[in-house]
Amino acid sequence: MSVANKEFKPLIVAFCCNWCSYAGADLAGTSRLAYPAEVKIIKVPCSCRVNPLFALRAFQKGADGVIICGCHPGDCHYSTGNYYTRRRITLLYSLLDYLGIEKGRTHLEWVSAAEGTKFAATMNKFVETIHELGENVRLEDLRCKSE
Amino acid sequence: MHGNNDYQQEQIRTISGAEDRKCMKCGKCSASCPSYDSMDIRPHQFVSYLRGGDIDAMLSSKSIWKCISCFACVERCPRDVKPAQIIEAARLMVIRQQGENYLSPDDVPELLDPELPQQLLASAFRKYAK
Amino acid sequence: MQRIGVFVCHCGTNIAGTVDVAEIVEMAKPEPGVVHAAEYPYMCSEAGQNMIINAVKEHNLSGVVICSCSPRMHEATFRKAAEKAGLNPYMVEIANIREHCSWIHKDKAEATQKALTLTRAAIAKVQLNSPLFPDESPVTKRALVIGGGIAGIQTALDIADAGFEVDIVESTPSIGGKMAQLDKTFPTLDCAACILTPKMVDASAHENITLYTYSQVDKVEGFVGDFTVTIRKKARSVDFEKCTGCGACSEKCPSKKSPSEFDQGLCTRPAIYTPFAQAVPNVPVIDREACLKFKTGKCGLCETVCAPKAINFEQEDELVERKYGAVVMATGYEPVSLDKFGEYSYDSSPDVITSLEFERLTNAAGPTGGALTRLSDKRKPKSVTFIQCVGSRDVTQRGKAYCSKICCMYTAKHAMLIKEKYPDIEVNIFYIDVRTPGKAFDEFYRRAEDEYGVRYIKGQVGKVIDNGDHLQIQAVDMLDNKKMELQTDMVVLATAIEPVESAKSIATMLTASIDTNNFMTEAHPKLRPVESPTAGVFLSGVCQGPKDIPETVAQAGAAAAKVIGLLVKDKLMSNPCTAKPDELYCNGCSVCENVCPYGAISYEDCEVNDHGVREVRRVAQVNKALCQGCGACAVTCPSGAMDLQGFSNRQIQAEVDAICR
Amino acid sequence: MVYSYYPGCTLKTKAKELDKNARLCAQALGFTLEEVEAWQCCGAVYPMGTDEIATKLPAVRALHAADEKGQSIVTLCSACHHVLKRVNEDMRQDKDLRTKVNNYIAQEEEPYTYNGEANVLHYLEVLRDQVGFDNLAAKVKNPLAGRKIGAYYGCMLLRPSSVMQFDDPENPTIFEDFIKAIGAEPVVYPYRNECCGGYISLKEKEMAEEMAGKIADNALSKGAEVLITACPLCLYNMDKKTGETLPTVYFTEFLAEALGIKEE
Repeated sequence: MSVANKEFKPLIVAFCCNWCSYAGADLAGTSRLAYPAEVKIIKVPCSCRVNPLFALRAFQKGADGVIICGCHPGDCHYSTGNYYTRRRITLLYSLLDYLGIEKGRTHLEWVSAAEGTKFAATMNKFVETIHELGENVRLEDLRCKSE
Repeated sequence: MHGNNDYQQEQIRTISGAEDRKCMKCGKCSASCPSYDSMDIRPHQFVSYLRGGDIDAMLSSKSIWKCISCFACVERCPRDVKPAQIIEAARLMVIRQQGENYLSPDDVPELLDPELPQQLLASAFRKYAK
Repeated sequence: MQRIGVFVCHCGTNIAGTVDVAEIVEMAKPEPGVVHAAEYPYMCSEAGQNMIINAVKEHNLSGVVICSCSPRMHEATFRKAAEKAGLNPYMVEIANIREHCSWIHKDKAEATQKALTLTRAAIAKVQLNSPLFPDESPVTKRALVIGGGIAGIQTALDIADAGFEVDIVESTPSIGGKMAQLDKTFPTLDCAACILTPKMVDASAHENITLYTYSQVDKVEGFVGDFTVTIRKKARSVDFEKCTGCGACSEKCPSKKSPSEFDQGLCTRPAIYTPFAQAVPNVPVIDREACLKFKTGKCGLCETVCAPKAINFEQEDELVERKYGAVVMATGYEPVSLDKFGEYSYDSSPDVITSLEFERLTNAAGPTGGALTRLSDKRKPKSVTFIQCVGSRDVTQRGKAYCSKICCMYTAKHAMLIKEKYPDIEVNIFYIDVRTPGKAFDEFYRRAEDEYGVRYIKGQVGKVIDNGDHLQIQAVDMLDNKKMELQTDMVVLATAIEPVESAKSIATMLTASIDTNNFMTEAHPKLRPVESPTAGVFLSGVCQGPKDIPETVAQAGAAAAKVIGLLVKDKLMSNPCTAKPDELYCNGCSVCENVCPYGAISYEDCEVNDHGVREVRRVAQVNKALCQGCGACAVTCPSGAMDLQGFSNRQIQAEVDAICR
Repeated sequence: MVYSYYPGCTLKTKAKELDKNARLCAQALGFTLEEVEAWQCCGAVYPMGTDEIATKLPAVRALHAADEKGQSIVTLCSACHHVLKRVNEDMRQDKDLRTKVNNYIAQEEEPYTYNGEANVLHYLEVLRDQVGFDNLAAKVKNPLAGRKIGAYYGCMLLRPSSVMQFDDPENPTIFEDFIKAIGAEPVVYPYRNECCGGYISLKEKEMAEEMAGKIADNALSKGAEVLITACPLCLYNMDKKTGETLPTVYFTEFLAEALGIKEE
C-alpha cells in the first residue's frame, strides 16, 4: 500500500448488508485477511436501508470515505433492494460531484458472503484511494470537531 | 496487421449496426438466404467471421456482390443480429476504397436491354460503386 | 437514558490476544448510559451468560452491549440470555470485535482503538433501542392450490396426506392439466395417463381435498396465515349431485362442432361434454356459447335424455368464500401462439403441427386412435420432420428469450415413438443445440439416433413450404455448411411454452411478483425457490419456470413441505424489525408502497390527531405479517415518516456519529 | 383526401403503366395524388450503412416536402416505398443521423429541420385503410371474375417488418384482399414473399433468373395465371424469366380494368 501521507489516518464508514457483505466481512475475519483498521462497519439489513443522507452525515462528522456493500445484483435477500441502492448511490455520486466532493470518497461494491477475499481487497483498495484523496475538508462541519 | 484488423472489426460493427455477439449460431440466416448457393462465405459465416475478427476473408469474399439485401435473414433471425447489415458494411468497406468499384459506367452499355428499368441501374450503382 | 451494561469477551486469546480487553472495559465505563462493564474469557459459555443475566438483575440494566464475535454467530444466544433475565431481547446489541477487528489486525494499540470505536457505536445504538415484540397471528389450517395439473395435484396430495385440508381450484372442467394430454413420458416412455389418472382419482377421493373444477379465483384478501379467497364456480348447467356421468347427454347433443380443447382442436366435441374419458370429476359441462338451447332457445335434448334430471339450464355462477393459511400457485403453461411465425406455415398448412398436437395425434385415446396420419389427406407420412426452438431462445418481439427446457427431450421422445410404431418412417430433427441435463436424459436422446436411426441436423429451418402433396424444408446443415431442400410429409414444431395468461391477474391478486416473462418470482432464486416473496404464497410447477414432469413433481412436494411447515404452526411470530410509519409525517404519496417488494404497505384513511387537530388523512399502513424489514421504504420516504424498527434512522445515525467522533 | 405523391425514377419511364393507372384510379376512387415538386431519385435501395448520410437526403427532402403541406406521402414503387419508409424511421429513431442530416439541410437555400414527422403510405395501404377494400369492391364495374391472380409481394414492401409495418411479413394478405376486391381469385403460393433477385440481375443474370424461376414455378404449381406486383424491378426480373408462361403486370393495371377506366 502506498501511503502518501504517513500522518493521515483516514476515517472510513462501511455499511454492509446483513445477508451478503456483512457475512463477507466475517469471512475475511475468519480467513484472517487483513485490511486497514480505519474501516468501521455498520450492519444494515439490506444495502437499500442506507439512506444517502447517512453518507452525507458521515462526511459532515468528519469521515473521509463512505463505502456501501450489498449483495450482487440478482442475489439480494429482498430480491430488489440492491437495485434501489444502485440507483440511489448513482444519484448520490452526482450530488457529491455537484457539491465538489471527490466522487472517489463514496463507493458501492457488491460483495457476497463467500467473497472474504474480495471484501478485504475492496477495503484495501478503497483506503488507498482515500489516502490519495487525502483528508475530507470540504464537507466536514468544522463546528463538529471536538478539539 | 492484427491492430488494423481490430480497427476494421469495429468499423464493420459501427457501419452495420449489427450485433454479432448476440448470435447463437442457429444458421437460420443462411437457411433463409436465396443467394446461399452462389455465395462462397454464407450469411452465418459473415457473423462468425466478424465475431472472430477474420475481416480479410469477409472483404475478399465474392458473397458481398451476391447478397441482394432482401432482409429475409434480418426478418427471421431469432437473435436480432442483422446479418445483411454486416454484409452491407463489408461491401461498403470495399467500394469505399479507390478503384474497388464492382461496376463502372463503362460496363453499362453491354448490360442494357430495352426493358431494363432505371431502378435497376440506380440500385446497382448504389450497391456496387461509390 | 438507558442503563447499559457492556460485556467484553476474551474469546480465549482470539480477542484478548490483539485487543486490550481491560482497556475496553475501562474506556466503556464513562460512556453515556453505561452503568456496568465487565469482561469474561468466554461470554457465550453458560457461566458467561449467567454473568450477563445476574448483571442485568443486579444493576437493573435496560440495555446490553456484548463485545464479542459476529452477531451472525451468537446474537441469538445473547438475546435468549437477556430474555431469561427479563429483558426484551431486542435491547441487546453486539459489537463485532473478533471477525471485524481482532482477527484482521496485528497491532494491539490499533486493534484496541478500533474495538473501542465499535463498542461506542453499539452503545450509541442501544441508547436508542426500544423493546420490540413479534406479532402473533393465527393460522387457518387449510391450503388453496390454484391449478389442477400434475403440480397442483401433487402439492394437494402431499398437504392432504399430512392431515391438512386442501382446496384445488381448476379452471377447466377436469383436473389433470397438460400431463393428461400427453402420450408417453420421457425418459422412461411410460404412459402419462397410467401414472396420472390414479393420482387424479386419489385427489378426488381424498377426504382432505375439495375440488373446485370449472372454477376460478375472483378475489384474494388477507395475508399469510389468514387469506380470504372468493372462488367463482362457473355454472356447469349440470347438477353435480344428480349426475351419474353416464354420458348420454354428450352422445345425443346435436351441436358437435366445437373444437375439442383437450385434443388441441384436432377434432370436435359436443356442446355438453367432459373433456376426456378419464375426467375427474366425471360430470359434464355445457358450453353455453355452443349450446343450441342457449343460443336459440330450442333443443334441450340433453335434458330429455338425462334420466337423473341433472341438466339445469338456469344454473348460475356461484361465489364461495373460503379462508386459507397458505396459497400455492400451480397455474402451469400454454404453448405460445405461432401467429407471428409464418415461415413455418403452421397457420397455412394442416400438416404442420405443434408438439402438443402431436401428443394427441400419437395418443391411442386421441382423435386418430394413435394412428399417425397427415391431417390434410389422412395419408400415413413417409417422413416426419421436427423443428426445435420454435419461439424459444428468440430475443425478438415474436419469441421468448428463454429456453423452454422440455422440448429437446420430448422431441427425442416423439421421434422414438414414431420409430417404434413405424420403423419405415424417416425422421429428421432440426436442432440448434440439444440440451439434455437430467438423469438418464442424454442416454435417452442418444438412443434416438443410435438405436432408432433418427437423423439430427444442426441448423434452424428458414422456411417450410407447403407444396400440397408434400412439405419442403429449407435449411442449412450447419456442420457441413450445405443447403438442404428436404422433402417431408409432416412437420412438428417444438413450440415454446409460456405461463398461462391468467397467472398474471392471479399473481396481482396475491401481490406476488412475476418476472418479465410472466413467470412467478421466487423469494430467493437459489435458497427459496418454491416460495414467492409474498409470505404464505408458494410456487409449484411451470408457473415458476419451464420444467419437466419429474422436476414439477419434486417442486410440488417441496412447496407442499413449505405449506405444511406453515400450517402446523398455531400462531405465526413475525420478525419485529419491521417498517413503521409515523402517521403525522406521512403525506400519502405512495412512494413506499411502490418500492415494497412484498406488498406489505397499503394506504388507508385514518383519523390522525395533528397537534390537536383531528382529521382524516390517507396514510401508509404496514402489514407486519408481510413486511420482511429490508428498509427500502424508509429510505424512499420523502417526508421521513417511514422508519425501520431495530434499524431506525436515529439508530444508524447514532452509530455513524459514534464512529466519526 | 389529397396526398403527396412520390413516383420515383422508373414510373416516369419504363413503368408508366403503374403510374398512369394509379392516378386514374385515384380520381375514380375519390382521392388526389399531388406529385412532390422537384423530387429526386431515392436511390432505389435503402442505404443500410449507419454512416451513410448524403444518400439519405433525397428521401428526407421528399418527406419534408409532404410534411410541410400536411399531407401523407404515397408511393407505388416498392423500392421507393422501402427507402422513404426506412429513412423516415431512421430520422425518428436515430438521433445521431438526425443531427447530421439536419446539419446538411441547414446549408441549403431554404433550411429547415426534419425529425421524421411525415407519414409514408403505400398506394395499397391507401386502398386498404383509407378507401377500404369493401368500398373498392362496391365501385368495381368490370369484376375480373375467373382470373386466377398470384400476388407477388417481393421483399421490399414487407421486410424488415418492424419498420415497414405493411403486413405480416411471412403471411401477407393485403394483395390477396385487393385481388378479391376487384372480383378475381387470389392464388396463394409460399414463394410470394421471396426475392426476385433485385438489382443482382444486372450483373448476375443467371442467379436472378434462377430466383425468379423458383417463384414462377411455385405460383404456377398453385394455379396462378398471372402475377401482380407493385415493383418495376420485380416485374422486369419475373417477366424476363417467365413472361410467356406466367406474365407479370402492375396491380394498378388490373385496378383500372376493374374500375372500367383503363385506357387502351
